[in-house]
Amino acid sequence: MEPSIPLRIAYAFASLAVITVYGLLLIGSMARISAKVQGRVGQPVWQPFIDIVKSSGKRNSISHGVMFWLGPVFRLAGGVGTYMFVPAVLGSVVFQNFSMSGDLLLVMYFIFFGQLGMALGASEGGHPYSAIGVSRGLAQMTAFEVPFALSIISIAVQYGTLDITKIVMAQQGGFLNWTLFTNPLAVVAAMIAFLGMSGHNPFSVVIAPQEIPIGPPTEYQSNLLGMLQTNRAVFNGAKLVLYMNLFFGGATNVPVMVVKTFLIYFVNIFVGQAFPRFRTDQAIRFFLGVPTLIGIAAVVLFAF
Amino acid sequence: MVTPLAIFAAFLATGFLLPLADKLGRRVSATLFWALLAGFAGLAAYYLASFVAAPGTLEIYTGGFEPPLVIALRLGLEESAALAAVAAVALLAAFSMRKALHEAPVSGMMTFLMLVMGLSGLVLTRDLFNLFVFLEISGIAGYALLGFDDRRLAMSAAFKYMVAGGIASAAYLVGVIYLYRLTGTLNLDLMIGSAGLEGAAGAAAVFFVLAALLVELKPFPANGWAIDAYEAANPGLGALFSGAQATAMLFALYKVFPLLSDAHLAVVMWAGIVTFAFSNLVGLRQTATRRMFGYSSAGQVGFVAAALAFGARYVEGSDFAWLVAGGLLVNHLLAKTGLFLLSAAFESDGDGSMKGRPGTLVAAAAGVLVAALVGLPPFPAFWAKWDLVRVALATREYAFVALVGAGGLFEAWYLFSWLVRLVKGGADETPEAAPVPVLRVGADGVGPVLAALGIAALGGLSAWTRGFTDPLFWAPLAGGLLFLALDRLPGKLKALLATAAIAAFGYFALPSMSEFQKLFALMILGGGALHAFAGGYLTGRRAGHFPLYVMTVLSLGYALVAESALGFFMAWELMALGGYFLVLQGAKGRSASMIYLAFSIGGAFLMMAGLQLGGGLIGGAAPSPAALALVGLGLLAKLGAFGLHVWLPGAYAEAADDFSSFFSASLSKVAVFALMAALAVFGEALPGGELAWRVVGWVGILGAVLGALAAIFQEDAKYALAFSSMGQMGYVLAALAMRDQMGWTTALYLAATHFLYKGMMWLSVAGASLRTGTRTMYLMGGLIKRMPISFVSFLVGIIALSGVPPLTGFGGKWLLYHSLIAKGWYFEAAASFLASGIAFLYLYRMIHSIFLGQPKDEHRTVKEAPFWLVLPQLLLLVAVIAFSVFPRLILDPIMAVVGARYPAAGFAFEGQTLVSSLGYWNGLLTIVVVVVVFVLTFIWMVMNLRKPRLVKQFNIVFAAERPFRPETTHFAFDFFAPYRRALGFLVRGRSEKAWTAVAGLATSVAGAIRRLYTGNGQTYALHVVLYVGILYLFLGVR
Amino acid sequence: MMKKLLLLAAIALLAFALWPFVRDVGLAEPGELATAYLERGPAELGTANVVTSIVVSYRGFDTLGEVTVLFTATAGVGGLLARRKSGHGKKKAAERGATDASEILKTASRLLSPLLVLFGVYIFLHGHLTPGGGFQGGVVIATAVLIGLLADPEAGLAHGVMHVVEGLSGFAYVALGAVGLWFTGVQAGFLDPRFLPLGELGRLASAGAIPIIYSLVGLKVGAELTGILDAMKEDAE
Amino acid sequence: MSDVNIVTLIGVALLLVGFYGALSRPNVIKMIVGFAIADTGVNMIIVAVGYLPGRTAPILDSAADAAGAAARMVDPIPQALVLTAIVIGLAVTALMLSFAVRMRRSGGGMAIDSYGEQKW
Amino acid sequence: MLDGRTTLDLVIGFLGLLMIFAAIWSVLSKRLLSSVLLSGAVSLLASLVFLAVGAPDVAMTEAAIGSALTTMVFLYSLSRMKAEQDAHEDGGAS
Repeated sequence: MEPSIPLRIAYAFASLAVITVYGLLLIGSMARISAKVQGRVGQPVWQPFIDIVKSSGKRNSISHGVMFWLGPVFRLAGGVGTYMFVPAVLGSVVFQNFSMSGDLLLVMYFIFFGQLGMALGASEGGHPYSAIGVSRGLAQMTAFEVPFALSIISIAVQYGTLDITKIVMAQQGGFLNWTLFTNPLAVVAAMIAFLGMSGHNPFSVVIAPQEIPIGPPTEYQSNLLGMLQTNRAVFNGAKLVLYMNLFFGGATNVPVMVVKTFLIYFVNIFVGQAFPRFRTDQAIRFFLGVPTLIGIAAVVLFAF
Repeated sequence: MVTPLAIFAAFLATGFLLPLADKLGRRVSATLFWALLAGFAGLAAYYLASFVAAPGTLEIYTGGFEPPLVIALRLGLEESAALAAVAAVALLAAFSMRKALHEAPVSGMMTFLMLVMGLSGLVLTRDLFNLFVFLEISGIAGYALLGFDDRRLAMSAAFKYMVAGGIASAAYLVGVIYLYRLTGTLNLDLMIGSAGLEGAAGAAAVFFVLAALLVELKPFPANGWAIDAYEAANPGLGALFSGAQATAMLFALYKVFPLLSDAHLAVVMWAGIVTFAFSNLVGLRQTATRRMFGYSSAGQVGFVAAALAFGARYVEGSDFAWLVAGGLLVNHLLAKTGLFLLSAAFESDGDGSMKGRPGTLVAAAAGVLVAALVGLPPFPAFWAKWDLVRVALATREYAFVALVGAGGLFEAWYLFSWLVRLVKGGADETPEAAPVPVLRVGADGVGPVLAALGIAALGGLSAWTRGFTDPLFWAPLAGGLLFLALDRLPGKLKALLATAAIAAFGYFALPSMSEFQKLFALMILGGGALHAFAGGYLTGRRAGHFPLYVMTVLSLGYALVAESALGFFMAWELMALGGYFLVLQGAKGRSASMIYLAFSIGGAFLMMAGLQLGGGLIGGAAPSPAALALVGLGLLAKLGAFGLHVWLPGAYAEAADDFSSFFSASLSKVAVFALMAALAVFGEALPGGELAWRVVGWVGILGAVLGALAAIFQEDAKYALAFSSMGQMGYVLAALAMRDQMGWTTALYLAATHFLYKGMMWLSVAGASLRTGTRTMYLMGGLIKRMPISFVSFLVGIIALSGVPPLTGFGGKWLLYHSLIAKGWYFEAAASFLASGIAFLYLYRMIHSIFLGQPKDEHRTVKEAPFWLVLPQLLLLVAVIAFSVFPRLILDPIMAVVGARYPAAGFAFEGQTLVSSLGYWNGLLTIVVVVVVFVLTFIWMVMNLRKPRLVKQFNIVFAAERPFRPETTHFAFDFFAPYRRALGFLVRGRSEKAWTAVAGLATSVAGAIRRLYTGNGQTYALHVVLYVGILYLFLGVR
Repeated sequence: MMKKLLLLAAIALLAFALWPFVRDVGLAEPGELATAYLERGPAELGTANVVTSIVVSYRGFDTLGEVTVLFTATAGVGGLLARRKSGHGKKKAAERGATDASEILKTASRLLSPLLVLFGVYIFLHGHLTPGGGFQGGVVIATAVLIGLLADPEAGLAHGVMHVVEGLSGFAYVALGAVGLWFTGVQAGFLDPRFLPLGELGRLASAGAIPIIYSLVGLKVGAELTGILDAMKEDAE
Repeated sequence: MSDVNIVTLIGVALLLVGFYGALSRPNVIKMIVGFAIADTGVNMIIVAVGYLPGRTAPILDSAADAAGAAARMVDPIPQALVLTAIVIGLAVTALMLSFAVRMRRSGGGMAIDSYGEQKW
Repeated sequence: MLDGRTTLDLVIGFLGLLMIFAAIWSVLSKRLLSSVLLSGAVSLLASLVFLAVGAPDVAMTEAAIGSALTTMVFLYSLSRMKAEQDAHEDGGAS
């Protein structure tokens, strides 16, 4: 019973609303937890909601040209689009989103869409720091892509398909046949890649939040900044859902999804606290070293 | 039929009377001299015409009795052709030497006449002792002519020449007298087949005669004296030696062949081919032009002798000798004469210093002559080499073929370097710096132009006789000539005409094309027309660009529809030649074009050998792995596969901007077409079997990774795009190496989409560099405000290339990964992930450095790229968008074509969704979702955006100080410094170093060998005697 | 040292190459071509000296070529060495302090050279009867002139006369050859002497045009060799 | 084959000595002398081919003598050929000498290796 | 047993030995003049051998051209060479 087009769009909006709210809450709670770890009180959990409302409400904003506007539009469209192509919850029509338009490769490559748009917008702004930030971000991206790609290939060989829904179905029936247990090496490589992807310490040189605010968001304020912050939530949500589906058995209902994604993100943050920041070339050398070997091992395990 | 004895009577009578006539006045003797030469040429032409009409031979007996008693002459088709050649060269040489002849005492003219008579005697006589007499006449006349030059150089050279000539004639005499003693006669025809020749003495006697003739043909290493003679001689005389004397001597050698046993013929063959290879090798180190021509002449004459001997050993009937050796000889004859005359006209005294630069017509003639001499199409030597290599491979003479290839490559290198010095003046890289005056050469230019026309006509004739009669074959040449004639017209008009011409060729060629060919025709001919139109973007005449461009595109077109392997190969080499000249026309195209030429010629020779091994005909060839390997290597060189890619960045970047775009977008696709056709014809087995194909796959993937990696660190936009093209082609090669339905669909899809978006990017960069006047990226910046359309086209280009979903690029990535994983090539898939990641880097760097970031002051008033560039970009843009929205538009034809070749359905369409064993992709739905999401977000952004203020350039949040200079705030130089620290070591240019080492080895070996020519006449004589002795040992006579 | 070794090796190789001739080719009766010449020569051409018949008529084309070789060599030598004349002034022999010819030489040469010239003419007139012929006669004349030159270096040669003699005799030689081609009824051949009566063997006026041709050759060779000697001597300071 | 042709032996010996002389002595004139000797050697070899002891020169005394001439006479052909060869040898030697003189006049030394400016 | 054949060989052999000896001496001698004269002697002896072999024409030619003229040409060129030598010493124009 394929739902009709308008109904499908409505479902899409609903699913989007859920993931956005959940994403913002996730960021808020994570910020709070890391504050607690560092002995601070930390910001309230709903702080991200306040930020978005505050920046969207700004009376005027500045612009450096057409591309400068389109940057955040690309970014948010990238985030939302990525989420649209990932089936969040197995079996439920609402959360199936538009995953029928492409398989895992589409999702992997659509991640670049947002980054590309953001990079163009930032460099239109003319601020040298944004160009430096993009240069570091892209350099690091090519590095962590390798272990991630290897783990994807290993899964593709293991399950004989790149269709996310099929992968999730193959992991049903008890947590023992999650990819975590059937193909642990791939999961380790993917999780390390996820660190790089999310930009937390030790790979946070791209936006270097502690030091002077450099990197793409430097020039943006007002509603453009609001869109970027929204995207942070949606994009993280989408990535978490993807990881959940691929490696942790996916979810048959929303609460399971929330718990699993929370835990995945928690691992990410947990690791982030314990490490100083890598320089870009160190990050590159790191990713092309041990994680890649693990990825290769994962592929060898299943290929031959 | 006038008896040929009239030649001798006339020459001698005039010769004897010339001193008396000279007493009456130099005018009288000069007119007598020219009248005789012209009469002789007329007579020779008359003989040639009559024998072509009525083939047969005319035996002439002197002295009134039948042969054994008297000396017999013979005049047949071959003899009259040789006579005509001698007469033609004599006329041209005399014309070039006319000043020297008139100033010298009358004995100069007398000796010139005696030389010509001696040579015609050599051709006609059938009596061996009489051959000796004429050998002496032409020899002594040659030494005397060489001696009329007052310089000390000429004296000593003539002396060395005489010493060698003396040894040769002594050997000849001993040989002849014992031949008489053993066979009882001096007449060649009666001597053939007589019993006396069998024994050791007979073989030795024949050997001595043969050795004398060989020494006269200046074999390596016993030709030191000859090289000095060429260097010292007045170029007209040089032409006479290398053209006329060589022809007569070769003909004499050919006459003696029936006497020779197979061992003798083998000696001649190997002596000749060794001379060809090593003389040309030593030629590499020559800078003095005439000395270089000396080496080239010695090499070419050796080559003809080798061809003759080869024909005599392996091929029955004389048509091989006539077609191959004759073709090579006439090619050498005209080309060398033309080059010598050119050197006379343009160089002060042959040490390479130029008196002036030739005009367009003479420059074109010089190009034709050099191309003909090197054996490029459509000139006679090309066809001759083709047949020679075919028979050589059939008789498993592989070393012979290798030497032919090596010699040709060396000769091409130094001849084209000389041509570049001649045409673009001595200054190395900055022709503007010292504008050498263009010399209106007038009379002196006539000789070379005539020679060039002659050679072109003969090339055309030999093509016609090989059955190439369909107009498409002649289209490239006709097009080139037509546009050479139209060269005076303004550039823009020519651009339109060129587009029309290419479109017309497409219109005529399309009906006869199969689906497979149509696909590539779209890319190549469509791309050709597009870039022809873009060619109008420059103001002014663009002299020399359009003839070459049209020729290259049309030859590519013909390559698609060629039925026979020879037709395809001819188009292939023509396209390489046109490409070379176009790269040469680039501002700093000199060294890049030379490297490109070397790789093209080397690759083409490998391909020729492969095509020949594979049976030559595209249709009926039996599958043979060796043929596929060789042809494959040649194609990998043209594709710029990793390892053989050294020429690619320089050639793509240094050519004119619009040709660079065509070169990278369309021309590389012909290599893909050829690879696919080769697989269809020669079967899919490679010598190494499956492993070999896996290696080819890895070569492709490595090319992609390292190409992209190298592109990141380039500061010059065109070099970055060149390396990027190399990378993209790496993907295509890997996809081809998979040899299944999924692989080939990917390859064709990648090739087609690469053509689309790479064309846009090149043209956009062309517009940017035209407006800003520079190609270095960090000098540009902020052009989005002034050149929005170029920015959009470049943006769509990078989105498509990087594979970001909505556009066609993602289809390519999707197909690639699915076919790689399905094939089981997992690590290749991981490596291509890395490569496409890296691709992302340089794409962003280019668009940031050129269009975004800080605009420079001088670029404030820059206008948008000219309409001529923008229109093609828009067309391509529309195509990319169309294929992105409806992938089936392009995938259906591709899958139909591939389906015919590999029926197994790896990829299949279900409605709009493309399904493979591993997953699915619905292009239409993807782009709809993306667009909807984008529009919604855009509307959301516009709603919240209140009163946006457009701020000025430097109003940015900057730590403390206010930036005021765009140069300091445009971060673009060494953009990926951290990346260089991490992975820079991978692209340290190791293959460049490897290939330079190879070139260095060749030149150092050349340097070592040329130490042999010590300049001491006695040593040269010793070399001659030793050479004869060693040849005798090879003969193995007990 | 290396060159010496190579040289010996080269000579040894040459000897090895010539060895088959010395070993295998011994003495032998004249072949059937030689016997044909011996029998038909005197019969068909009426010459007593068979070698002359071969040199002048049967293989006349060789001799024509050979004369051309000499002619070209003379032109070459003349062109090379005579240039000096147009160079700078010709010093007188006396200033150069050349020793003057001794009295004996002068008188002997005055006596001897006419005799020698007469002897030379005799040789090439009887070329078809007795050994010797055009070449030998020409050389004798040349030596005659040489002796004259040695005796009195000042006596410049009449160049004009010499050139005319050389030119005309050469031209006449070729003309005779051409005549042979067109006039005789029987299968005509270039340089065929039989357009004049053969006459009786052994007499002076026999063997058709051979004596005329040979004397023309003699004149030409004589003139040319004198030319060479003259060019050589020309300005020996 | 005891009937080794003595004249050929002499000719070959002369040829070898001539070439040795021409190739060993750097003096230009000595080289030409060497070549002259070699020429004489070659002429000797040519005549040697027609050598047959006990035979007379190929010249007839009178018409009657013509009958058995072929059996008594030597082979005339090598003699005809060598005539031309000797004259050509002279022509070549004369030309070589004039070149030697002109080379000497143009400033070079007597030795051949002082004319080595054209090399490589 | 000294029949006609061997005596001729003996004569020729003797002349041949003489010629080879003269040739070797000519090649090895230091002074130019002696080597030229000796080559003339070789030609003279050669004409004798030609006479012995039964080739009068050749003998005459060899004697006249080989020994007389060639030697003369050599001597002339020798004197010309010496003349150049003097011209060089006193800085004469060349």
